[in-house]
Amino acid sequence: MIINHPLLGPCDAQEFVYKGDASLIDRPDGMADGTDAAFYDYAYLRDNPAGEHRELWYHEQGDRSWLVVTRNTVTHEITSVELARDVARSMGRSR
Amino acid sequence: MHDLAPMTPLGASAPRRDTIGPVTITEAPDWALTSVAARLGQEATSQAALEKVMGNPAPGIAGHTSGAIFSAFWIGPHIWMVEAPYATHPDLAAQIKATCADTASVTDQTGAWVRFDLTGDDLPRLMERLCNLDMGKMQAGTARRTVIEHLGCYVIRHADSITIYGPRSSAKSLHHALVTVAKSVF
Amino acid sequence: MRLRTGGQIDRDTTISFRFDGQYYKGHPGDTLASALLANGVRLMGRSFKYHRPRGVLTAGSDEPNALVELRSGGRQEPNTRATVIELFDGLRAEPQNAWPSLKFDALAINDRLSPFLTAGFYYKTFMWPAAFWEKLYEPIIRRAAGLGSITTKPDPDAYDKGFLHCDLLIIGAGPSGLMAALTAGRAGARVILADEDFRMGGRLNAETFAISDMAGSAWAAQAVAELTTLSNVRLMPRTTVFGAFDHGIYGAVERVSDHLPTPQDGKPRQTLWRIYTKRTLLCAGALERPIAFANNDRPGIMTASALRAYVNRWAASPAETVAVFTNNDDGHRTAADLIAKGVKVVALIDTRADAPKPAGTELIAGAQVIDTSGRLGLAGITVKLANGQTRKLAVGALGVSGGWNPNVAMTCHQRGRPAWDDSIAAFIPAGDLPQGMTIAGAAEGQFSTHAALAGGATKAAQALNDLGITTTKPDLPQAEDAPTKITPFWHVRGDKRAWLDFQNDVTVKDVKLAHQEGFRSVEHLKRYTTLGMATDQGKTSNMGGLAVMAELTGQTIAQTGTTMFRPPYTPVAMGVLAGRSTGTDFRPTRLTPSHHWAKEQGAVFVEVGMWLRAQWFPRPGEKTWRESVDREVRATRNSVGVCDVTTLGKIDVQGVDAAEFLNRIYCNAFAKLPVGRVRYGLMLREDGIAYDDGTAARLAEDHFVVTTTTANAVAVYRHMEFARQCLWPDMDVQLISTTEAWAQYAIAGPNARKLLQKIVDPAFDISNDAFPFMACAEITVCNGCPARLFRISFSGELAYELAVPTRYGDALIRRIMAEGAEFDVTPYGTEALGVMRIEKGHAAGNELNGQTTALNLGMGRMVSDKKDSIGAVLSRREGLTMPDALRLVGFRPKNPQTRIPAGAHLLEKGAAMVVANDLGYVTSACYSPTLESYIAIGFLKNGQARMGETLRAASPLTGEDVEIEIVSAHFVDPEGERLRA
Amino acid sequence: MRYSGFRVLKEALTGHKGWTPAWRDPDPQPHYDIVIVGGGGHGLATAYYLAKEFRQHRIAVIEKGWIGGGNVGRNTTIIRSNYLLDGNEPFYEFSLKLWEGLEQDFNYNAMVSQRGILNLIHTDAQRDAFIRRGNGMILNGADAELLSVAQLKREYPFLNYDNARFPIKGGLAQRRGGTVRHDAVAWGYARGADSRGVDIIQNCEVTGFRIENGKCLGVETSRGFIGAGKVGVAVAGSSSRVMAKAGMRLPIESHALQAFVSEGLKPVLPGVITFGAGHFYCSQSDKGGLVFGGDIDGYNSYAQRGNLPVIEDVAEGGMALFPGLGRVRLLRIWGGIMDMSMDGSPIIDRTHIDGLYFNGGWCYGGFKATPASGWCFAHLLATDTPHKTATAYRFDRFERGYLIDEKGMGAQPNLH
Repeated sequence: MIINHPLLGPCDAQEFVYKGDASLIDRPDGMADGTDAAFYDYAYLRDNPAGEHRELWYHEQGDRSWLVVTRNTVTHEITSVELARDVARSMGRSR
Repeated sequence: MHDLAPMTPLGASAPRRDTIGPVTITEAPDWALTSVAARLGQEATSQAALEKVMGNPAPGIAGHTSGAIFSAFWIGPHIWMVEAPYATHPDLAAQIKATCADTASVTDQTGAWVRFDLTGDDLPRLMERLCNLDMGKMQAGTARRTVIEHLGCYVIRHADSITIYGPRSSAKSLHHALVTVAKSVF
Repeated sequence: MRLRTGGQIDRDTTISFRFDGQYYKGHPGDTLASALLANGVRLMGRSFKYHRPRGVLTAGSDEPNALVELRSGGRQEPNTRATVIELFDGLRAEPQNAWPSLKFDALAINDRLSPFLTAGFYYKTFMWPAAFWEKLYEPIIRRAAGLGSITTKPDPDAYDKGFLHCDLLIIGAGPSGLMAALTAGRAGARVILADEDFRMGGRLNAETFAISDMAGSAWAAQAVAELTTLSNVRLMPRTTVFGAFDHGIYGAVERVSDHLPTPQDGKPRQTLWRIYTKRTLLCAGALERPIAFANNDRPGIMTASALRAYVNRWAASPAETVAVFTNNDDGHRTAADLIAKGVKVVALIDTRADAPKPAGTELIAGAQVIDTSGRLGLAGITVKLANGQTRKLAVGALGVSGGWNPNVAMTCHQRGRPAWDDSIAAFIPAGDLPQGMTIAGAAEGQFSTHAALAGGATKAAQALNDLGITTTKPDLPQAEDAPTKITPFWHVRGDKRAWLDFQNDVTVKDVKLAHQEGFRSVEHLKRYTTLGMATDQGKTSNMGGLAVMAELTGQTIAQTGTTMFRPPYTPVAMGVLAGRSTGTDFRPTRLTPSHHWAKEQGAVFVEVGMWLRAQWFPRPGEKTWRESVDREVRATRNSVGVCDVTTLGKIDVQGVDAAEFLNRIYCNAFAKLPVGRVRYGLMLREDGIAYDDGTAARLAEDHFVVTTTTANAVAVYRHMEFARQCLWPDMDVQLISTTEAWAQYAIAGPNARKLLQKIVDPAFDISNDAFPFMACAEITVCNGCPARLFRISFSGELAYELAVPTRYGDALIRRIMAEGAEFDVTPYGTEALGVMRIEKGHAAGNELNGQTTALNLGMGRMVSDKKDSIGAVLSRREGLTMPDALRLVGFRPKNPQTRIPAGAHLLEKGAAMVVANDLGYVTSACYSPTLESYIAIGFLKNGQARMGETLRAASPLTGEDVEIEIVSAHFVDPEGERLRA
Repeated sequence: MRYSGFRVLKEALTGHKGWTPAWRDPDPQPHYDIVIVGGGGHGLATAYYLAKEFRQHRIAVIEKGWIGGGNVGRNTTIIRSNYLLDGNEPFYEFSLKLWEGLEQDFNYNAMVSQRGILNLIHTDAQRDAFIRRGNGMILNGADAELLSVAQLKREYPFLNYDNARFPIKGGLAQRRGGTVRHDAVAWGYARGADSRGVDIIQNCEVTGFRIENGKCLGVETSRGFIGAGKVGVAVAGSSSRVMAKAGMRLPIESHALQAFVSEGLKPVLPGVITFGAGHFYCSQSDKGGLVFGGDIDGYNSYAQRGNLPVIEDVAEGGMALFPGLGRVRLLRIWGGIMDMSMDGSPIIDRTHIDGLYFNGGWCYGGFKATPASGWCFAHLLATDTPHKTATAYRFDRFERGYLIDEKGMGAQPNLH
């Protein structure tokens, strides 16, 4: 596969390491009350859609950016690629 | 000056040089390397500081810029790798840290890499068997990291030569691959 | 026989080759098949199941019958198609799947037994007695099955691998492919033109009709000549594009040296190319299909186009008198070409009553071939005339044309399914094509030469237009534009066996039986009868099988469907897929800075991940590894030892938030670690399981150096980058690996400080007060060499880790050895390292196995609940915090000289060997020269409460069962006085 | 109709007129006691054991395509019970025992061939781990044997002992492991179930579940509503998609695993061999083809195909282990969809919806599990209690922390 890196352009997916659903960005607050259920959901449950899937890829053999790739799991067509850091910020994650 | 004798990545006192067909592969241990990563919110200032040291612009994305003494290439968002002759700049990191101060995180990378300089004709024919970079499209002044023989390497395209940086501990494996491929092509 | 004139062979040069023990002569330009036919050899193989005699069916890579073992020894290549083997001088090929000989094959008895060996017969029998399957039936079946054989000797040839990029990849160099390449090449686009044949031109080399005013083959040569002059066009003959993968990536194999006796020195046998292309034009042509009729499998019976190709391209005819059996006009072309070449065509049998009248031979219209004769080769055929009478004809060869199938295989590699086209009675490419692929010429069902040329030009122009490259329309040369005239006809009805899959011996009867038993879907048909599972991947057989099944179910062929075409297009050698990554080059090797020195010392090395590390350093007179390791341990504990620990991962962590970042990465607290100090850290995975451990040294307020285990260095760095970029994107933290930048040595033992004081520059005070346990500093050694010193201990001794820039690592170890001579400093390897860490009860890979928690490891209290760190929450789950959870403890054998096997399970004395009694297991074990006893550590249920108890460490697998006492895992210096000394 | 050598003989002499369809092609009834969704190996086995062992009646298996078209028809046919953890080992050993009597049990020759399976050892740490595993197998009543390099050289002389990047240091063998003719398993169970009255309904896709106040009343299908007392779902490769119709999210990701077969060869491999320092395992089919596989492609996928990097990686492993493979040609590559669970182990359990049961998350271990999976799922459906060898395969083990993580890779499916 070819992943169109937002900074570097098309790169062979072989340079990347796959992690999984982009929802892994949305880590619950470990100090919140009753956070156990949230962590179970976060760590273990997946939509696993047949179709469009937002997922995390790490450019390990490249510039070491984590990317959020929107890819169809049936056709493997990739429709958008973003820097995960920007996505995380847009989801309100900070420090 | 201390009295420890350096060893080249290929394990000798002198660098290795191989000529196969039109191509010469030269081990180049005489470079100091330092990574410069901008601190959060300091991207502009750290780049300015770096350019002050280098005396020429810092490279843009996937770029390599070279000056009289210093040159540098892009290795990630707001991260650069600076090169300078080791003989004159054994303390490159300290020198750059002095200028960048708290605007950047500076890390000595000199020992982490083995550098091979490739010169001669038909270099693309050699490279096309080593990595998936499109050498036909790759302009001089481009630096890309990619996989060569299962190793993460930087490939830098100069006007009439190519530089490959690979992990120092795998210098022997990388060199073996370069020579094997050269013999297979030429 | 070889025709007196013609053919694209070099008659001036004669080369000699051997097949089945006989020597023959041929010419450059021949294939093994054409040369054998020219020498009057029709019998070339045996079929899979019935061991029926087999000759060539085709003239290309779709050949199912003429398979041979090429070359010998490590180069022996089974199942090699004689139709694509380029003849070279001294070629040796042997028949396969025949014993004792090709002419007399004992297993031909299966042919007599065929009534019993119908499709799927083996599912219905061989069940009793149960034990007989492995013992008796299966070995017999296995010996009979299989095709060719390998010697299992290592393949002596080299293989290579590479990557190519282009705007337009053209697959197939027939008329459409060449025309497309000319169009795109002239426009300056980056073009790759690949063809599996050694001579570009495709069918043009096998046909006689003209293009403009020259022979088709001549036009092809001219086109190739022009393309050769274009620097932007890469011509790749002998190159098979075998697979279409995601996003415009294609796999191709170039046969660099297969046409030579052996590869030239340093050159590969084959090269695997990964082709990255923006657009692809499939010009793979079409494949002629046979018709099924009784005994249609005898040597000498082949597709009409193959017969034509042998005569036109190779001037070779399988016999002097031949006949042609067709259901379409193209069969007539074969007859005409053969007649023109002086081959006697006794008759042209056409299933169509209204067939056109041929010149120079008798037309038998509305007729069918209903049977054939001849033991090892065709002798005659029986024809059923339109009026129902039969007629026998004596012929040595029969060309059969059931029509042409567009070569759609590559269009289906990404779930594309072809569509049925009645006008040519064949499947043509349809939707779900691989990204960027279009099709031209016969591959899309345009069978005339004119259409092929026009299609190639137009489709190439369209493809480039998408890319913004403008092309100029070429003037198309004149070429035949005959329409396709065909009346579908699949098989001749009858009681005798009519072959559909020639290699696997699947007949019309088998398809009928499958239907009768309910195996009617295409997938069931294929799997039940093995139809289309031969080495031709069904190219010659699937269509016929489908048609028969459609007939039986009363459905149309379109409704019946088609099986999935999967990569590779033609079979690909394992060697070329592996490329250069074989033998010791399977993966790169990482060498430590002291490697060359250690080698001089005669060290024994061991693979640790990608690294090679010194395992121990034998000394003269030491007979076993244990002697060496015990000495290294004693020397270290009694004086001082040195070990290369460079392989531990090192990550440079800098930034204003570096401390807080580590505070969240590690389960234990880091925020308040003072500058100049080191702390042990335990990382958990988010699921609460222990992930990795190491140390973090604070060199400055905003600067840490983190160490990881050797095994997890890469994964931990990835994990930290994830946390930095995805979880806390606004933390000011920068990470970079420095694993290779520093050569690092552990110097351990009572005399470690004394030794170091001779190396560390005097400016730095490393006395116990100035530089206590868990101190760290940036210093200089050997008169000014920059270095880092960490007072940490894996061995439990007074110990330091000293790091210098990697290039000085070799010099430093030599200096340490020289300066340490007075203390008899001893280098130790990974074995002694392991012994000392077990003696000290430190967890390592065997304990951090991804299944254990901080609690299991006896570090439960380290998991802080005062902060949010990765893994903390899920580590508190019920199942991970049970009171009787496994705990890390130590074991001592009742008899100190009895080995405790690592991997043994723990049971009560006298308890039965059943899982219900399983109390835990031994993770790491060794002989402790310090305690002069075997010792071990491992996990025991509720272990902390069972100190002093006696249990069994049982290892039935290794035949060991040892009585052990449960003790603390800290065998040596539990209070840690030594390391603080 | 009973299959036997005699029957084959008789039919051969009478022109094979007597063979009847291996299973009927019935129309769906409006209501069944038990409906199994999924006509793959596990679904068909479940129906077979429900009818044969648990004396259940009015059972249907509904399949959206043709039976046996999923993973049971696209795997590398290996059977073994060489598992490490107590949550798994008893179950897989139960499965292996069922394999051993399967053909006589369902009167179909599935060519169960116990030619042995070998896992190679390349490091000392690997040896320690394999010894722990082998002992665990023996504690669970399975067979295990530690082989020295000398023994290996006798039994597998063609392996790379002299020129290896990661030298072979031994092996853990299970002699009772082996291979089975995969398609025949589906057909044998289908035939056996059909002959006991189970309706096998092909080309019938489940479009939804009819759930009223917490109880599942049946399934909506492309051929209309089918009522059911109990619904058991066994749809490897589609688990998340199907259960989503019941409003459930699963601890599962779907990944593509490629498998490979070579051209036919005369016998070379004695059994199943698994490389311990790379991704490659291999066996030889009765037909002569080398059947091999490696790692999953590693990204979520429902496409039954993979990409070049994994193909090359598997070939590299093959050549590193067996340098004589160089000229053996790869004939066919295909891909199957693995429902990879979050700890690498399966789920056989009730759902929170009354009358709806689930069997899935088999990762790439599904084929060898077929008989026990069918038996245990049948046990659960018939008795509403888990079979004693499958008590650990619960939905709530993730939430409560009772993980069965053979590889110790954590909640990252593509690493299991």
